[in-house]
Amino acid sequence: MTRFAASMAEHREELVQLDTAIGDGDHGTNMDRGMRKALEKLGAAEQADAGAVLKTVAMALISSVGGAAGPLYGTLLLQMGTALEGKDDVDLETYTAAWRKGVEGVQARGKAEPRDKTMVDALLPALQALERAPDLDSGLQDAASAAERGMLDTIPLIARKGRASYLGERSKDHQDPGATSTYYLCQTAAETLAS
Amino acid sequence: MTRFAASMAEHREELVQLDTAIGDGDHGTNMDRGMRKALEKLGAAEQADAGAVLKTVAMALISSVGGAAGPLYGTLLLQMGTALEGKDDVDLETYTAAWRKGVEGVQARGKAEPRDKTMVDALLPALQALERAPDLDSGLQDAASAAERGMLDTIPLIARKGRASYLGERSKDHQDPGATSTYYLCQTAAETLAS
Amino acid sequence: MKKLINTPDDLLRDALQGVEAAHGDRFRVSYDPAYVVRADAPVQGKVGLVSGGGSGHEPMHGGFVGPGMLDAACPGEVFTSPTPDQMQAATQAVDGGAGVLHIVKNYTGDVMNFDMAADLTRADGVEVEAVVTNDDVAVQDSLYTAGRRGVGITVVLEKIAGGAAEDRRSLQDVAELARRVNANGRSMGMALTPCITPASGNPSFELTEDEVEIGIGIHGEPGRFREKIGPASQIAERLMTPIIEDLPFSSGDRVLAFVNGMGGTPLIELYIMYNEVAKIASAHGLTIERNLIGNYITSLEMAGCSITLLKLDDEMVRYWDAPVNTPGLRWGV
Amino acid sequence: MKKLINTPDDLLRDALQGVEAAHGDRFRVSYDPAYVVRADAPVQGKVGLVSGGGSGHEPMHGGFVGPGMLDAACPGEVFTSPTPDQMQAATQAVDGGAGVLHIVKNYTGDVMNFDMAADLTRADGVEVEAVVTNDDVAVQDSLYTAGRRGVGITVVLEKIAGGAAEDRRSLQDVAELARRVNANGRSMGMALTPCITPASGNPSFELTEDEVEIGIGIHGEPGRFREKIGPASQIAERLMTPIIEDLPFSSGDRVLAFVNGMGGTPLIELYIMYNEVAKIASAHGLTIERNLIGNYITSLEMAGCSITLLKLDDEMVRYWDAPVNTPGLRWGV
Ligand SMILES: Nc1ncnc2c1ncn2[C@@H]1O[C@H](COP(=O)(O)OP(=O)(O)O)[C@@H](O)[C@H]1O
Ligand SMILES: Nc1ncnc2c1ncn2[C@@H]1O[C@H](COP(=O)(O)OP(=O)(O)O)[C@@H](O)[C@H]1O
Ligand SMILES: [Mg+2]
Ligand SMILES: [Mg+2]
Ligand SMILES: [Mg+2]
Ligand SMILES: [Mg+2]
Repeated sequence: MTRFAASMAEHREELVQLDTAIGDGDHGTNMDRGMRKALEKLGAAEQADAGAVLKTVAMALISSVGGAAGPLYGTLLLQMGTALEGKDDVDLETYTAAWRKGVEGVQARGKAEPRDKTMVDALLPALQALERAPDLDSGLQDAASAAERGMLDTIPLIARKGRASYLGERSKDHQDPGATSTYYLCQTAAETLAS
Repeated sequence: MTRFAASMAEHREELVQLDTAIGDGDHGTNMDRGMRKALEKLGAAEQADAGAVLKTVAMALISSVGGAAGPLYGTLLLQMGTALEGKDDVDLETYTAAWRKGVEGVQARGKAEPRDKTMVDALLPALQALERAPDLDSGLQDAASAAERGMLDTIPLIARKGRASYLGERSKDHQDPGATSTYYLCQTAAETLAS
Repeated sequence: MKKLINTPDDLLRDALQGVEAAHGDRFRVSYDPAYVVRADAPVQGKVGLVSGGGSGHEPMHGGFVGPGMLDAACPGEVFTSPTPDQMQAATQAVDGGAGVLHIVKNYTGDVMNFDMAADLTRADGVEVEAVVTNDDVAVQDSLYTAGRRGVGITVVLEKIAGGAAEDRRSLQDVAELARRVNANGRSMGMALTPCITPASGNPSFELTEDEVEIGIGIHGEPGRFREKIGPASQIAERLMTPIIEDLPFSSGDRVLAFVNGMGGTPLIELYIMYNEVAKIASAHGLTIERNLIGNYITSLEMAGCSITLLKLDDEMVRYWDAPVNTPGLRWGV
Repeated sequence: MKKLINTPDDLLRDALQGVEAAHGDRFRVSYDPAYVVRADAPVQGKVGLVSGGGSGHEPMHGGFVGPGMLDAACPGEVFTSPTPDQMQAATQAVDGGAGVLHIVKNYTGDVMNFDMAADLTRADGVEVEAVVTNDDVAVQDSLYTAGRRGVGITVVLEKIAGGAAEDRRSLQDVAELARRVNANGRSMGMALTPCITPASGNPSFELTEDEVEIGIGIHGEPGRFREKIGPASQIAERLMTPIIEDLPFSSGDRVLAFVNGMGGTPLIELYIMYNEVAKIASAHGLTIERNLIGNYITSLEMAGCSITLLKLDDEMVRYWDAPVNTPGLRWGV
């Protein structure tokens, strides 16, 4: 978690810039605020397992991020947390299943389809990478690379969900901020396991 | 009158710039609006003599210039008009007497002393020039030159009356807009008689 | 960026403290979770009205809390939807047994957060309805977007629904009336300058010295198109034409006309705009029966304005005219 | 310069037409000479209140015309005093036989034009008194200047004198109360940005991206000094200290605190400033019994604020609380 928070703090400005271009300029600040709040909450309470940790983080994000990203990342982690609850050892299979639950939750809440230029365009490729991976370690690496490709692939798209959709054609040639924060989170997850 | 109006229209921007530096930036617009209104009023009515013309112009200025300049120039011309009333032929003596009345009116209304950085600093030197002059023609020329010197002499002064006085020391090194418009009016008067 | 704030991080807390210091006689202020609620809440037997949204649009919504309008408002960070826990707490604080209406502007974040809050609050046993405003005709092709944004009609709806709730109408009645107001209202906005959020410190878009942006939202989002600035009459035409064509408004309609400042535009300019709006309305045979002119749903210090037209019926007029006593709108009391 | 106007020359006429279109039910509007008068004027037996001044400070003064406040207002061109014929006509229109009070802000132009108008009106047989406001502590050495400027207290005075006039107090009483309000009120303002008059098209002064100007007037006049921008708490201190020391205000005093926006500052920042003002007042033992927060005496689109403190007595509180029904201030009706 400390690393996730550090990653969001590090990329705060970049996410703000991306969101200023096609949104309202708050994505970086929102994610940074949420992650700091999550750290605080985690510090305050002992956590039973990975599932409990994720659920605490999810609740912290939901009650502090706001905007579109709050409910979406909140839902992602809440669903993942529920799937991992009581699991002592997280292997590729359980992790992939949890990620699948999470992405389904995001799509249920936000109704975004692939290529709508949202975080879903990074979340789904990551899921597919996990599904094809031989083990957890390379799964996380592949997921991060897939999320990065997904993120870059949002650049030419016309947004059809979220605030960027108001821009129509003018949303082209900009990278989606939500897909970008998803990539940074996947990347941090991969680095964390590796170290 | 047409020439006075033309002179104010021509110098409108300059007076606005001077008033922006130490006032509120409206002196040029105010004078221009007033002169146009005066022309309108003069066109509408036959005038008996110079006195009647000046009084009509004074009333037009009073009811259209506003700000400090409206009542002051209005008073100047109203007093001059009263002094010239019924006079068919204006000679140096009557003109000087009228100008004296006008300047006294301005000082009574605005309570400005010499070196307060106001139009009085151009009006008074012009009066003194008239008092020393051999004839009307050179009197008007000398008055214009004296007003110009008076105007330039306002530059180093600290304003003690009007809006510029709020600036205290910061009003130094700026030429007073009201003294400037007075100079242009004196200059126009001299040119008009000469032609 | 120059603003009268201490730090961007403390902005919301400092502003809420100012609201409490100024209006402690009429409001209770909660800081965590953040919401403002009228001092006499919950009013037994009255439908509670809760709204909320990102900050930076003041006086909306906090300035509209009080008898005859909202019961509570949840402020988010600047331009960021508030969170479900705020809405849940506010909803509980105003529940007088007759149910609670959530008034939500149609933005992905606001809708999702209010959805989650409604789920939570229903689980607590409170009857909750939501009405979503989406009056911004600048958003075209709403099928392929997140839908039209909720803008100016939100203010008008909060007033009219507030009147109906104060009149002890049922939750269903108030919600139905609120939806009718939204369905009959249309808005469009424009900007002369962008705004700067305290967190980013940068303008939301760039305009040159002679350009205006037509069709902007209230979050510094760029608009439909930009063009060289024209006279007020032309700008009014640019906003009124899409509004009138969209509903459509037609000759003989009675309307409420709302000329709203985006925050940085002098009131005298809004009256000049209103004059042009009145001329255009009259040319289309519309009768302006009620009007509202001023800064009510703003976008920080953005210069510009929006126009909202609402096709009126008798019930709307009655509740628009009903007494209201809030810092932002006040009459009849 | 980008403004929502047609041309600078038509600005005043267009705005007055907008006012008439919007408020024709409560105002009569005269165009030549230009003034706005409440529809039921003259009110027999009531002292008439007339104010006026340059435009660009809206809602002051036109927005304060109505029952409980002004009877008429005379708008000049932007930042230019109106002319005696306007004031004379307005005075006659509101003369209900009990005399008329002129409320004049202390600027050379305003004072001279109102003086001429009072002379003219007295010649018409109307009893006229004038009260001149001069509450701006930013002007030092007032012996060597045109004296202190009339700023924020003018709004407060118009409300309190309006309450007294509505209560059928005599011209002498209303004038005496008005002078007491002015004598017990102090203000100071600051700017984050200059403003641009439509006629000049240029900023009234230049500030860099991190400078503020302290002690400005309401006409874009530069202030006492400029400095690097600090937090809201520091800015509040810069304005409050000279105000409190000047009267002086001392521990135990009851005050009205007025945080006024200069036109281009978001309301949320004014609440942040109010929070700082309340802290400083309380540290000095002052009790804020009444407050007013918003854009009431503005300087076109200038960003910044001013603070006004008024030392209250019971009569002032009573007439401050009295009903008022104007576009700019409204309560109790
Ligand atoms: N309906 C949606 N489904 C999935 N993701 C979405 C949806 N709407 C927006 N997003 C994501 O949220 C991001 C914006 O988040 P953020 O800036 O925090 O919220 P807001 O748009 O409310 O300011 C977008 O870049 C996009 O990736
Ligand atoms: N008390 C006064 N006596 C004489 N002249 C004055 C006085 N006050 C101001 N003025 C003159 O008026 C000029 C400003 O006129 P103007 O800009 O039209 O009025 P305002 O200051 O009301 O905007 C000053 O430059 C000065 O010459
Ligand atoms: Mg955003
Ligand atoms: Mg001037
Ligand atoms: Mg947002
Ligand atoms: Mg002026």
